[in-house]
Amino acid sequence: MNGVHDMGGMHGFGPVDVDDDAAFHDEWEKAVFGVEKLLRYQSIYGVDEKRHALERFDPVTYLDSSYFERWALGSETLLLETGTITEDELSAAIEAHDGSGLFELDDSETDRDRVDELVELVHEAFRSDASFERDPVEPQFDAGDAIVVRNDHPAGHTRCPRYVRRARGTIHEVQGTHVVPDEAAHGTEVAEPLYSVRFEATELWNDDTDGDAVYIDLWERYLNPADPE
Amino acid sequence: MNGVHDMGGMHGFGPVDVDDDAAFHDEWEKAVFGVEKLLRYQSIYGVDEKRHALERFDPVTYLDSSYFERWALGSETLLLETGTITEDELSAAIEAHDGSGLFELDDSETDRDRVDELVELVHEAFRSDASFERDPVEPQFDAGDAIVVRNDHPAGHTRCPRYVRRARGTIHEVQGTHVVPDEAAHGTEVAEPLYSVRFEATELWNDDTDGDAVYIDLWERYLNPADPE
Amino acid sequence: MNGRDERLKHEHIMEDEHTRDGDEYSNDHGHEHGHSHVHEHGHGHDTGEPDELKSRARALQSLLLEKELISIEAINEVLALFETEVGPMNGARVVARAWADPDFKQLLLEDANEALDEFDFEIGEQHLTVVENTPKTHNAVVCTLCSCYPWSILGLPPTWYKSPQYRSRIVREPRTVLSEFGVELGSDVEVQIWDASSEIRYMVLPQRPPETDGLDEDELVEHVTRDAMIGVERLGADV
Amino acid sequence: MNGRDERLKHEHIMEDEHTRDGDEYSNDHGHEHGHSHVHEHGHGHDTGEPDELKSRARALQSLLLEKELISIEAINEVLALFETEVGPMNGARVVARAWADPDFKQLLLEDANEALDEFDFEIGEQHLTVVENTPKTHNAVVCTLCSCYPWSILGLPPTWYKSPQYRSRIVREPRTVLSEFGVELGSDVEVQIWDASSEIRYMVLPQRPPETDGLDEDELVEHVTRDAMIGVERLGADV
Repeated sequence: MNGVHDMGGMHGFGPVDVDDDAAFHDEWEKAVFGVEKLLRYQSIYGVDEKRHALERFDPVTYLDSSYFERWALGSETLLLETGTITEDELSAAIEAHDGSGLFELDDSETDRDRVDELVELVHEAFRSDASFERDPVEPQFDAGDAIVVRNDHPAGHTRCPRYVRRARGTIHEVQGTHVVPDEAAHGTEVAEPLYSVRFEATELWNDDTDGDAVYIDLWERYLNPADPE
Repeated sequence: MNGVHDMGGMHGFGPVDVDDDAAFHDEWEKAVFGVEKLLRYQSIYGVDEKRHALERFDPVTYLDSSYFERWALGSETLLLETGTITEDELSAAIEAHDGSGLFELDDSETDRDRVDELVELVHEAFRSDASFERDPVEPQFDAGDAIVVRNDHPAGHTRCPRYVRRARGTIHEVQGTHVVPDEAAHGTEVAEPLYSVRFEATELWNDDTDGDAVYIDLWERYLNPADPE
Repeated sequence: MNGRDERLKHEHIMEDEHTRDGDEYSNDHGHEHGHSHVHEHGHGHDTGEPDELKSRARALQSLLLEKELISIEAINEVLALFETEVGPMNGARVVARAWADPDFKQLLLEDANEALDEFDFEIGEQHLTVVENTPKTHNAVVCTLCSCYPWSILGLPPTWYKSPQYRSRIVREPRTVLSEFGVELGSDVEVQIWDASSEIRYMVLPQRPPETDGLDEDELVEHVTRDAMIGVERLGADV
Repeated sequence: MNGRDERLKHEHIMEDEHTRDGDEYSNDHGHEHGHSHVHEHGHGHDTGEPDELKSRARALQSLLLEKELISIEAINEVLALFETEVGPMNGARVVARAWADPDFKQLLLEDANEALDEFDFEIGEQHLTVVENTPKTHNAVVCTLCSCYPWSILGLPPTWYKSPQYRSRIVREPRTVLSEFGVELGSDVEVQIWDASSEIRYMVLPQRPPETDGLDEDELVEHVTRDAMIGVERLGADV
């Protein structure tokens, strides 16, 4: 989707706040982070579904919330949409909640086996490698090939940002065969060749740039040969 | 500039609120409208400067404000930037203001000649025709010519939206020689041929459209011949 | 980046809360997109909190009054002109004449400004282009970059015309947007959108409805709607 | 569309004000763009108002605890792992070895994941690509679409990395952004930006600073910074 999250090349956000350096600002952010990791290790939803949940926020909500606020809202959305929790349960919890932070809550009633299981999931996640490559599919392009990015504007999730659409680039490297986020975000797993593509900065921005090149990973479906026969 | 105001083709704003039909919702909006018109008839700032003032808002402010709220903020910005009012005067006024709306304020001390002058400006504005055409400059393109829109990303004001950049279109009509907003917004008057350009919807959005064609007015500097020699 | 707080940044005014005065709005419509978390804009919610932006604008107005840059009388003149002289009745008169008079229609489509000289509208005339709906063509007008509108002939734009929803979508998915207005177009009708990016303004000449046969210009005026001249309503669809 | 009010839309929770708890933030930095009206995000302003979003998230957490979908102990394990096992010290170790060992460096640039097998980092390994800075090339990493980051090797990203300011600008005006970080690059240095749009993560191999001649791997680690591995700091610039 063409959302406000797709902000490569936008003007108007001002200088980078280089001093805002910390990963967390407070306990609340740590709690959101920890909860999110735990839910993800339980595979309640995938990373692409999570990204798309954030993109679906109202544009003002997206831009006016912090990183961890978006995480919190996003996991709530997906927990509801996956039926993991219900609206009634959530409103009851909001009604009953006494304001305490996660780390102040009483965890003692949690079943010990379940705690062990959750802790083991954490360790298992840390032991395993990331797994997003799939059985190889013959790539249509080779390193050095000239491509042009398709000008698609899908309503759903995509990892092809607006700033590279219609642009001509060169395949820098064939990255193997990876799960396509455009479908994974909507519940379907399909794998396709993925490419690291180099774009000259002037191809992306004409003279309105002070850079030289941008490299980005693009799936085969985003690309056409630059000179189609 | 690539700002959030440039929203043609964006997803995520939801359905059109077709029932929100009124021009004004309250007296405050009418007051803002009236003040703005009066300031504009005094030529304190031009229409392009006004548009750009709004575009320069922080993206959240832009998206999270209503049309007349943007007008109010924009005229404040320009009155300050043009030195028509000072920060000190404005803060004193805010301090002293008793909360009353414009139409409740006491206007009796206003000099009669000045009132007549302002009223006459209103009538004069209504009698005169819009004037944005300038001495004709020989146009580079004719009706029927194939063009491709330049992929510029200026930091300043432009009336070439992102969704037509790099797109191929056809000159529908030569519109005469018009003041270029990209410069007028920054205080310089230059005139150039202006064209009504037709784009096929699929050229703009590939298959992600249910329309057929979009027509938009583009200045000559935005365009290149589609097949440059 | 961070923050849900909602304040205007200005060096000397730093109040910490303001939300819209709910009672000033007649409509209450959230913007739900089929999921729970949307940022609701504040129509019709009486929060009882002061609205900093509005009171700030009022204070500015008092300063402008003091400096004699505005006068209430002059503003009332402006508003009166927009109420009495300007409005969709002007456009409706133009459309009715075009329906009744083929020569006028031809001139209107070729050179709208010259055609409009026939009328005595007391308005600051804009450069106008009129585009014609036919059985095979439907036109609609937008301004994606701000909210330009043919006010000299249609008056002030409705709020939806100025909304991000309309501005963002009508150029990409016009049929879907039009269906939200109740207009369903066959696939044999070409949909053309006019994005008003210059100082030229666009107006749609709707089709003459079949039930208006034999009516004269004054009677025809009654059949013309503002929405049809923007292009979100289709008259004479069955012609 | 309309509205400056600031509420979350949810059918059953409708509190009318919330702004960030100011005291939870250490920095106070507005985002002025050289004009007066910017929407300030709420760092460091103690408004004393409740923060609906935060308390809402806390209530959700209590529900998840009740449902045994989370446990505090497990969360503490996660946080401990990210504090003890993950962080820029991992990346620094890799960079130091590459500086010290040309064969390792070659493998790292050709196949970073294979090169990383040499280490015993207890991390959920990501697919990593390492890009090398040279006297004529400077690399920097971003994720314009969200905030992807090579956390397995650098830990958690700094807030600025996740900001719209960095995400929007580094791909278009990297030299200007880098100068905000204090990095001034000559026109003879090519600036390459890596936008992490897939699950592959990018890390910069900085140049070895000239003053590190003769140091061994353990000593070299001390000269590697997180910012240099993101690419917003330039080591060995005079080499």
